[in-house]
Amino acid sequence: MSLNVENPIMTTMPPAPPLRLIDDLGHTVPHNESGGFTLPAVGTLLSLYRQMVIARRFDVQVTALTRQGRLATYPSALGQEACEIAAVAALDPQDWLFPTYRDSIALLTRGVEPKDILASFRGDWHSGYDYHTHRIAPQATPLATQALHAVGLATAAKLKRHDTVALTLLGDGATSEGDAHEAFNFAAVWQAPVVFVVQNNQFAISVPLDKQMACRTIADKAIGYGMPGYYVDGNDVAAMYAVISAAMDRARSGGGPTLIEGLTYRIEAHTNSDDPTRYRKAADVDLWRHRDPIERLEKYLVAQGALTDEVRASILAAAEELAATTRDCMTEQAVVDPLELFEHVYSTPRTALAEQRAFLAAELDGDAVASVVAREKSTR
Amino acid sequence: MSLNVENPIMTTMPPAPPLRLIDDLGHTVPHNESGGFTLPAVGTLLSLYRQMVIARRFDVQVTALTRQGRLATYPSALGQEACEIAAVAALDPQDWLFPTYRDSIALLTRGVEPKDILASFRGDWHSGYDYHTHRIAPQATPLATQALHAVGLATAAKLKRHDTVALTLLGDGATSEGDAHEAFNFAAVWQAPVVFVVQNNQFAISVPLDKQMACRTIADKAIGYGMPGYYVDGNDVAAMYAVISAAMDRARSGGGPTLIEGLTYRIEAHTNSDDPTRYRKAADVDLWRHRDPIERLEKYLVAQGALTDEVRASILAAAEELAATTRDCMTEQAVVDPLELFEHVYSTPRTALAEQRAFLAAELDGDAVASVVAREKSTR
Amino acid sequence: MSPNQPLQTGTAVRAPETLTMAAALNAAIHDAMVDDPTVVLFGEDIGPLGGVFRVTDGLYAEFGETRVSDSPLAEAGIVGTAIGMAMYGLRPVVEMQFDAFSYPAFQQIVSHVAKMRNRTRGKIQLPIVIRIPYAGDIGGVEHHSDSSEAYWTATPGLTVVSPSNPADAYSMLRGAIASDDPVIFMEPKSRYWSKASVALPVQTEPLDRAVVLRAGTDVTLIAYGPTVKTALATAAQAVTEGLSIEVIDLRSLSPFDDETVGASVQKTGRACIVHEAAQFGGYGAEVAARLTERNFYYLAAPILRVTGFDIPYPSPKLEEYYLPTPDRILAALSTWEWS
Amino acid sequence: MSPNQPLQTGTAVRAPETLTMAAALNAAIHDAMVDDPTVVLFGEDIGPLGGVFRVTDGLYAEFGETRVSDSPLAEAGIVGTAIGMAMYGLRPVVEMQFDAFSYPAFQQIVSHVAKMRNRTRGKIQLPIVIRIPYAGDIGGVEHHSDSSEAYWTATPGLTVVSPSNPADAYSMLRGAIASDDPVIFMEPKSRYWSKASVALPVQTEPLDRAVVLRAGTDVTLIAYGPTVKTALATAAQAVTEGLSIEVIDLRSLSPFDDETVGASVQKTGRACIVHEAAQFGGYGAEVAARLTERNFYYLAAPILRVTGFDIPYPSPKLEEYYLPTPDRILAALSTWEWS
Ligand SMILES: Cc1ncc(C[n+]2csc(CCOP(=O)(O)OP(=O)(O)O)c2C)c(N)n1
Ligand SMILES: Cc1ncc(C[n+]2csc(CCOP(=O)(O)OP(=O)(O)O)c2C)c(N)n1
Ligand SMILES: [Mg+2]
Ligand SMILES: [Mg+2]
Repeated sequence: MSLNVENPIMTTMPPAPPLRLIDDLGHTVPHNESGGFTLPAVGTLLSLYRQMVIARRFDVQVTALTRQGRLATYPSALGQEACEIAAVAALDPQDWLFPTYRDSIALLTRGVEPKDILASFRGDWHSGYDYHTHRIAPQATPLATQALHAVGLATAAKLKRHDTVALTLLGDGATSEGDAHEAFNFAAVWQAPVVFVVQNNQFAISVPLDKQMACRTIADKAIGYGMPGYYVDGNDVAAMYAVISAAMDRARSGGGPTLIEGLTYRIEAHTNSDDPTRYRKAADVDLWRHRDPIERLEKYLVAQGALTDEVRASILAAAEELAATTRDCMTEQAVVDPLELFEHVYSTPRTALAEQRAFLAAELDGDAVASVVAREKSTR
Repeated sequence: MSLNVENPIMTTMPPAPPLRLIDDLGHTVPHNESGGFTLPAVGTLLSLYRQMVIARRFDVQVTALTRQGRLATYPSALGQEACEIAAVAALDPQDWLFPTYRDSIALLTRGVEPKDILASFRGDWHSGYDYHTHRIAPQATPLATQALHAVGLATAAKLKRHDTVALTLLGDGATSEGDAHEAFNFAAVWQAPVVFVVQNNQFAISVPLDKQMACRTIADKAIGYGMPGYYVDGNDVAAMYAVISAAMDRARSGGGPTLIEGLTYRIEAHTNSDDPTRYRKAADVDLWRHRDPIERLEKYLVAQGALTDEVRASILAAAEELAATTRDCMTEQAVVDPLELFEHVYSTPRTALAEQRAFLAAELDGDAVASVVAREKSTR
Repeated sequence: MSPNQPLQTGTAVRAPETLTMAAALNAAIHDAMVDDPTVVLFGEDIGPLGGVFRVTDGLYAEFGETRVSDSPLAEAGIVGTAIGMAMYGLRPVVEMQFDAFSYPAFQQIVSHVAKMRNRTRGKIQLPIVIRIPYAGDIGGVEHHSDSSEAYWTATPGLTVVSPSNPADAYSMLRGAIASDDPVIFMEPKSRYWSKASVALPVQTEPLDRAVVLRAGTDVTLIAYGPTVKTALATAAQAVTEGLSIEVIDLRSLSPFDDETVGASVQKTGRACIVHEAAQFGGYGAEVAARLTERNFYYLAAPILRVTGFDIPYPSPKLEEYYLPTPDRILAALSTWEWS
Repeated sequence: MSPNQPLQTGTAVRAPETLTMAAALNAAIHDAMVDDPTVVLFGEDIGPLGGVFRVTDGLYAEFGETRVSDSPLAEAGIVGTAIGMAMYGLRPVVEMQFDAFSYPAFQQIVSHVAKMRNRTRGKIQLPIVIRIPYAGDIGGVEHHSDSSEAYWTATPGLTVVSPSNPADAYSMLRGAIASDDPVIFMEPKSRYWSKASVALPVQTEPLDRAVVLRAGTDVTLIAYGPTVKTALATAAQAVTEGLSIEVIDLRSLSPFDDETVGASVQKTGRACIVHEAAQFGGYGAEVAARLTERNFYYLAAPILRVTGFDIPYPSPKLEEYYLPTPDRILAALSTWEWS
């Protein structure tokens, strides 16, 4: 039964196709299928293309480094470049991004250097970039928790009458967490200038979408909060960019939050320690490889004459240069001072931590016993 | 903009009237306004009326006792009888009810004795009835937590191929908690035989609905989980009963969960320690007093000739008898043995608790010191 | 305990008046909001109602919706959004309605509030105050009388404090709001209506210090929040038995003031810690363990813990059997070998 | 430690084989499911994937979707629904993927799992096992190495256990599943791949008992889960220094086996507890406090705690500086006055 607003009974809604502007074959879709959104200018699309190519090169490089055991872990976003890059491209400098562990290429695209992105994955420290310069929160590991932080920051910006918008990235699985619900609801009630972009890559580690939720689309969830929701082809960077940009504009002009679902696919394993052969077929992955977001846009841009061999070569050169930088930053030995462990827990020094720091310092000097004795004595 | 399923953009949906079968004036509504539901038989309605009148008498009596300081606290359901009684009436004996602190009259209606209901409110113990006989879980205090228990129990019944359905009562405020979201989602994904009845009494203590959520109706939230949702006039016991019964049937026959919103009003304060004059106008309360669920049905039943003076007198007599029983159970001195404190924490005895029990026993005998010494000695 | 100082702020100095702890907390928030426009409040029922304990009474009327607002009913949501606000330069003061209702916010508190500063190498600070009315003795139904302090004190990155009287309530809450670190501010429910004469704005001891409330020579009795009153009553009662008890109000649970408490224990050689929470794994374990570690050779007897039993907090009619009393404390002390 | 007994069940007895702890846990769940049709499993990725640590490997294939299922991704949801299932006669065994990801379920665990039996005067029992892979030393990124035991041991109503070797892993998990009370079953991640030769089904000491793993005369070294290996290594190393260390594996954190541990401490007069969690408010505080209370006059020196520092668990490159080592333990012991 379809939704009938006169009759207050709501049941499963009919399947709907995701909104798209450029289809799998690189053709633009008729206006009546595009949800009223306009295709971004070719220049914009070329820039998105460039960023996607560079991002993928980074992702592939880091995955390779991880396979070599040079990083503790790395969650790849291969295949999800359209969502990641569109989200970042839609941000203004004063906006804030709230990413997850999956969104390293979003960080890269917003200007974080490879060595700073990789600080956490190679185990130097829990997080390693400058949040305020880039206006990016630490990559969140506890699922959906960052969505609430985004709502809070957006609300603070609104209270201060700044035109800052917060955009947060979430996975399909993360929407099941209570924190996602609370974030959507607080945002809608407070009319917070925040945009939720759910990358529906159809898996939460091994758990497929139909074990995660029973609704028609994730975007439908927006109805229950009273905010607009968009179900978008997450491999169409043009559509993702157009829809996210519109949502950012709405948020900035006081129109409140938006929930955007980008339907995409996680081509790689969840992380290097995952074994996807246990839970999905190679054929499915292949199917989605053929819906590649970069190839699709490439076809369009080539057809438009915007992507010449020359331009492509320069993009590939930039990508290779970045890959080299990325490799280099793994060979440089990161300096990690064990005594820094005690530095940042509190803003004001605590005696007990100072004691423990002194203990470790002495131990590092090869004089653990002496240090313990010293501490014991000092406290008598 | 209204919901358009071709266009994947969803925005605020237009206001919808709640589903009802009998209106404020006691008239039945035209079939096309009733969402396709049929008015229950007069016999059923008379029985619901009787239960509502008795329930209200109980509620008024307990509120009076609380004002006299005889109970620690009591959250009244005055004005919400249609939701409470319809929910219980729709249960089969093998079904389970998961109520909150607000739902004492639901317990009463399902056969729990006043003294057992009041055990917790007068402070004897945290909860005081027989859960398995009545198939009622303990009244939940931490909001929305019981909704998950209901989903779990319903799922267990489904795994065991029993035809047990779980019904849980929730408040409007409670739907904001993460646990409500997780319960809705687990139920929908697992197709659990569970019915969620949200009593939207428009307040969470002092917080009105528009500070709680921004959606059109709470029933709309069902869309985001892929389950049916019904927005019902919660002061129309006929409609509540019809919709809940249909949902119970659907659940029992493998059709999965349903979310039902009953729009009602909390006439009394949140509890005896609340002061509603701080946050709402007396005029609003008066407005809702005029939409009384009992009076409405009374008008209908009188017009039908089903509620004669004789029947009414017998119902009132039963109500007075219950009120007397309720008063009496507060004069009987409940026996609360302090040593029972240690009895139920674990199924198997723990040495440390046995020691503590012995300590308290000696203290009660006026020999605390000796008991401590005894314990100290025994452990040397 | 050094004499109370007037607080150095723009806040007007008032004549001494008799204040409840609830009123002192209210004044602290009020004055902090006047002094610092970045202080914002939100939580369940803290607006027009003024909170179920009326701690935020009148603030909505005075400061308006922008700075004082009722939030949707979700504790993770409250703490999670407070984190985002703090990241953007606000100083949120949020309320968990009752101790047990802070548990839905546990992940946000433990995995983010406590760890954000460390994670970001100090680049992101979270000056958040999470107010938690805690403990029992108010005839509350289940979940309304938990003592949750051990969960927070076991979490590195948090500062955990609890006042026991109106002057400290004011001064410590102002200190907590002024702190650049997140503070779990535990308010003993049973003391909300306790009164004292205070001249506001008052500044008592620093936020991280314990105070000796009553000097004594034979035993150090250590308490905080709701049990300070019990400890003082015990000391008074002990006089008739010829026992001189020194009473310490910890005030700060994390950090623990080793210096003040250690000095007292070294003097008396005997100590007992009193709290409402269950004993097993309770905060008193840390107090006993670290005092023993650091002062073992001064101790004449083991440090005792007089606490709640190892059971869930009881229903109203039974809480009197659960709560530590002066008699129970004195009975415990009498089990020591007094050579 | 008494000799291991074969378990009395319908489970077939197998020849001794070399098993990892992960495989032993897997076998325990498997055998419990064979013996008792009410045992059901669910959680994140525990189905076809077999869990991120492969503890449920093969169970989905063998028992099917009805008894082994991937749940939606929500920990409160997992524990909350397990409660409802247990109320209806099932014995759910649920997994929290990593320790820090049990925090969203905190309210369901603390306010319901721990309290349901007490609340209902024993009328509703919750035979639930909540498996929590915990602690560090696996090079995990943030939130993947927390030691959360102190949160659970501070909660009356919970039983908290942690095995340190494959035989105990099997036996204790079967005991936990068979228990009518809820059990927090803490699995030391760094020991998942440790091996031993075990003949299944094995029954080791009862679930609530500590065991002396190595006899000694000078010091009692108390450990559990991941630090048992460290303690044994310390004892071995101490021999060369002429120090005889008795090593106790607690196995059960709550209840605490006062009898076994007390007897050892009365014998040696010196004790040290070792754990990975931060020291302040950690589980070791309870161990030190209660052992001192009950055995004060046997103690030659204060009970020491060698633990993680009072900081959030560090990133992979720094965890080696955080974790207790034999050297650090021996250094600590050498600070005692050895008269
Ligand atoms: C609260 C919480 N529970 C569990 C985990 C463990 N975990 C990490 S990623 C993941 C799957 C997330 O899936 P999804 O949200 O779809 O994001 P994706 O990894 O597909 O980008 C899980 C279960 C976690 N990080 N946080
Ligand atoms: C997790 C949790 N947070 C806070 C509370 C405190 N509290 C008790 S009732 C209530 C309002 C509930 O409103 P609603 O769900 O609409 O139910 P109603 O009382 O109106 O029936 C609050 C905030 C609680 N019981 N549990
Ligand atoms: Mg995903
Ligand atoms: Mg309500």
